Amino acid sequence: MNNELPATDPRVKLLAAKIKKENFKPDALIEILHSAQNSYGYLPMNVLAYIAKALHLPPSRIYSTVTFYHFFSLKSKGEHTCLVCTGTACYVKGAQAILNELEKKTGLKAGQVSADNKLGVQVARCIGACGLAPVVVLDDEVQAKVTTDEIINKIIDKIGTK
Amino acid sequence: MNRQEFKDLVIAETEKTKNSTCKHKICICCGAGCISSGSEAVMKKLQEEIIERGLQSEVEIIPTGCMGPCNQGPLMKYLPENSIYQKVDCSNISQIVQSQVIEKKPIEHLLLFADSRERPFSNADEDPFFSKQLKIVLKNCGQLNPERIEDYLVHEGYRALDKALFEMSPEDVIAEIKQSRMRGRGGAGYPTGLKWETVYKYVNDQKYVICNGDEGDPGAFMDRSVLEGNPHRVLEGMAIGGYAVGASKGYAYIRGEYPLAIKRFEAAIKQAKKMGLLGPNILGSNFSFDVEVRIGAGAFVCGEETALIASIEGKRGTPRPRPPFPAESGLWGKPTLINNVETFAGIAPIINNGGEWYSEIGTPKSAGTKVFALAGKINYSGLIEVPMGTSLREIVFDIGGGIQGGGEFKAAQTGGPSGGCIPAEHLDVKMDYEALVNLGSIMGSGGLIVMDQSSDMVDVARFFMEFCMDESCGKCVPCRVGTKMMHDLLQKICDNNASRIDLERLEELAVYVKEASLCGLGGSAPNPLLSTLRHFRNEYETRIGKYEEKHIEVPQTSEV
Amino acid sequence: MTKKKIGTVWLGGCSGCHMSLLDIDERILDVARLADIVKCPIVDGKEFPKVDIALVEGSVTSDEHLHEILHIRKQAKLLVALGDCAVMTNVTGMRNYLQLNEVFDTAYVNAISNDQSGTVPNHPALLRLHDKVFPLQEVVNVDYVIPGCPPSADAIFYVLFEFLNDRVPDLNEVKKLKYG
Amino acid sequence: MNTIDIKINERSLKVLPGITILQACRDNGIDILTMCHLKGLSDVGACRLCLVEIEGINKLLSACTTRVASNMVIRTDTEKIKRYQRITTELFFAERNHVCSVCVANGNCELQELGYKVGMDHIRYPFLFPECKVDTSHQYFVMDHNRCIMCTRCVRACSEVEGAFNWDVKNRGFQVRVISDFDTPWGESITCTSCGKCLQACPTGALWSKDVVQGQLEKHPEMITELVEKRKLLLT
Repeated sequence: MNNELPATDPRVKLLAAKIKKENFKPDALIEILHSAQNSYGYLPMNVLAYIAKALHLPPSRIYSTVTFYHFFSLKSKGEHTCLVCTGTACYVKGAQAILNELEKKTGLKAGQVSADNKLGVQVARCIGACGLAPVVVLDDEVQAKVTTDEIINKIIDKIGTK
Repeated sequence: MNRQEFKDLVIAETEKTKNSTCKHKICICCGAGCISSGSEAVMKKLQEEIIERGLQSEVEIIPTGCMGPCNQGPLMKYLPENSIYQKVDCSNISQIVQSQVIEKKPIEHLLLFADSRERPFSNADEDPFFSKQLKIVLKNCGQLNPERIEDYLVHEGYRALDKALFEMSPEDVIAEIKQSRMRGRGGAGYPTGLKWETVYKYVNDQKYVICNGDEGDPGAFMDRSVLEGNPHRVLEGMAIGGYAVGASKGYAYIRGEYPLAIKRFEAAIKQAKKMGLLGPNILGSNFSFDVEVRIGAGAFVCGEETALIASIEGKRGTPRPRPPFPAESGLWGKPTLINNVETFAGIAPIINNGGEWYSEIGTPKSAGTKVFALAGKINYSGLIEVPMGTSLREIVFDIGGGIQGGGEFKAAQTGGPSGGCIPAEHLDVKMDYEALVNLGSIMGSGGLIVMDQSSDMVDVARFFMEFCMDESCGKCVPCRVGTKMMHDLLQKICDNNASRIDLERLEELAVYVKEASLCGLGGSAPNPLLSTLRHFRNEYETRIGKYEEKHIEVPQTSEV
Repeated sequence: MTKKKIGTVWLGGCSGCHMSLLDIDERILDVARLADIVKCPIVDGKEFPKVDIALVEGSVTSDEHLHEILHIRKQAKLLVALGDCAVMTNVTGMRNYLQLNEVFDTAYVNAISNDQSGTVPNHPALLRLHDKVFPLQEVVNVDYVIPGCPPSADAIFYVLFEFLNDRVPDLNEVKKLKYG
Repeated sequence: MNTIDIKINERSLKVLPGITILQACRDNGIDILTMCHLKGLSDVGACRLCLVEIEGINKLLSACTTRVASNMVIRTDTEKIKRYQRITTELFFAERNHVCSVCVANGNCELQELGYKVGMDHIRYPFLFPECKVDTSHQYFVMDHNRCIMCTRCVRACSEVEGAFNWDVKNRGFQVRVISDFDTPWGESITCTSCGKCLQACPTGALWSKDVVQGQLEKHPEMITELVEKRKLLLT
């Protein structure tokens, strides 16, 4: 397997520094995964292999932990992300309809990324902004009390085309 | 910093505030809700405006935590008059400064709830939204800058820790908490004092304190607001807990979905350490206590204490059977005290004012106040804190301003996916732990979603079941397979494709999953289903009736 | 006392359960004293007649099966699901986690054949397979089940004999439960 | 040694303090159903078959993880427990694709045995029919996820007895699956020692050796127990 991480990659340095900061403790696995995902946008397999080696953790343990938590993704989430909150308050205020419409317009189901990797559609189980329901998060920016048209327009602004 | 230095500092800071030339204070809500509504831009604009008018020495601008009515954000509070402006926009800043600061006249049409109340209140405390509330946990949330420890010190900050460390023994602290009759605010309502005492009694050279900030209930955001609005209060509560039970290390487990809360809490730890309010030999005493933040990674089940412990240990967040309880064998097998954010935030006031004071608030069985996250089809949604025993009607109609669009109240959902629905005929229920359990719901962490006649209760049950199905950790059979089966059956009912036998099976499964599951997630997953069955059975019957009409000639499947 | 009537039928199954039924050997005489077998796959009869006991082998895999089982349910006083396919779909259900067209393609298009024609048969006279295979109890009310692939002749005889003597059999009690 | 008094199903018993209720039952010939328990491995309380009623406790507790306490009054045979055992068994069968007739473990399967013990003649819940892989990449062994009941005995045997940590569990909810390494094919695992302990620990036909055919599989889970017992000799 020739998928070792290039040591010159700044992200690798960042990861190495984080692991060192956590004293190579296996119980810091989740913190380290958070940090890796922040710099890579997702968790590529070779990054997981690198972490396994550094923390002396079995690969299966790392994989099982990664797949347990919603936050971690093994696949690229797309350059731009559109996350629809489907928490209770948003549900009551019609989040499902927004999601359906969005899925129809983009042709992407929740969890999918467009073929050109430009846009990814996701859902969240409450981001805790219930007073502003329904809520959509576009690239880490919370859009309050949204309508589908607003979101579609903002997405078009971001990725240029439909 | 030793005790004397701490006291001097508090006095100095208090003096500084008192002697400040700033006669006007403008608080801008910088809770996550208002930030999403644009409060940061508003603050920037306000700062520019103040500089432009040369009022820097007269007006102090304070970025604060959540003020409550999040739906009306961005919110801006003018002190000392206590006028709150809603939906503040960069374009009306200049007008507000001119009128409120210079001419001392509130601008009525911009005040809180101006668009829905006949006459808005220029002193927000007189508005029923606030006047019916009693703020203990949230007391300083909308007043102080959560990123400055000095602000907290001025507001009685760390005084309770100081008192506990130097004037009370751990037994005294526990006795005080027991006397307060406070119950855990995480949902189950276990008496806090009793829990502390249990951890205290286990002899071990290493014990831990964990603050559960994995607020996973969709529809609940009180922990977020407390962590964002007053992180030091939580930290102080944890330190007092550590002192009482004999722990030297604490972990705050905060949801990854709350980056602002994490940032502010981490900053608070840093500040407290710098001042010697955390770390070795706090304030010169023998007590050492350190806190570390652990970031959750998106798993509802991690709100369950044993799952949370597994997660802090860096593993899959799967619960394990209790007993042994974490008080005996928790984090890394050591005695561990786990309390919710809101619980820890309520500790300092109890130590400062005495357990008796606290025990007199609320109902005989549930003392104190409870923070609710009010949302759904309601006019004024947001974060509120009321004494236990406040009726649902007061919360929905007096505080929440009634149903949005003049609709009809149908049900209030409490306790999120672990709770149930309270129908209109129980609007007068006095909200406390027992009353809600009697109605087939639970207090939970305090999410309160109001539904009007447009809500379909079978679909609501399906919605929550889908949540539990997705969030089940997959370890035990009843929850893993049972929630999936129940969800499929509910879907079938929603599609008018279910027979009476399906409904019977669903009910049997619900009781089974409730009783046989390993942890609280499975144990409470059927609650929304059972409570809607109890209060809105007719909606299920209607759908079954529709199926039976279609299949009149086909014999029904039945028990073999 | 009038003799009871027994009917047997074979839906989506392999006929193995009927083989096992034949394996009750000379005990069929005991059955014959109490009942007439008025319908079974080897006795020609256009329609499933009114019976006291219907033994149904196999699962519901097609529109024809569905039609038939609904009819049998009306005709039979007592409907007994015979064998694992009828009770839990068994081998016939192994296509349930695949798409129906994948199954057809595997069987007719991609399989090695003499004529290499590679088409899925599509004649109006052929039965139309459902997307999913169902065990009997998901379609109709089933009164008794005899699991097993096939159920043992002993189990089948035991159940029949008890019913014919107006007793309720209990396979569990007599340790005759068996799957596979 | 000191013993404590407990009562199980009306029988008064003297047992050693600190043992589990399950151990107390088995020591005294009281039958108790289990699936995820395997003596020698740690207990996880996941299958919920060993639930018991204890007087004064309003919850059902798993016998494998709950320790006896003096004067405990335990019931293992109430109608409710029996009903729940049957539901659990049915859910096991409905969850994956258990086709006994073509399974290597037919006739030698703990799940089948369980079905007979609880008197399950059919399954009242709709089958889920999930699409499951059969991993045949290993030189000697096969992992058939269709037959897996997620008892995790293989995972624990691999980590606790062999120390290889080849197996773990991915995902959550009903989508959990046992995985090898990074969900890599078993044959490509860099941690598996091909010791075969997981095969012995597995109660069903999910893990088996390629040299057996339908209905011919033999399992010896007690082998795991013995290994663990013999390990203790090293400490004496």
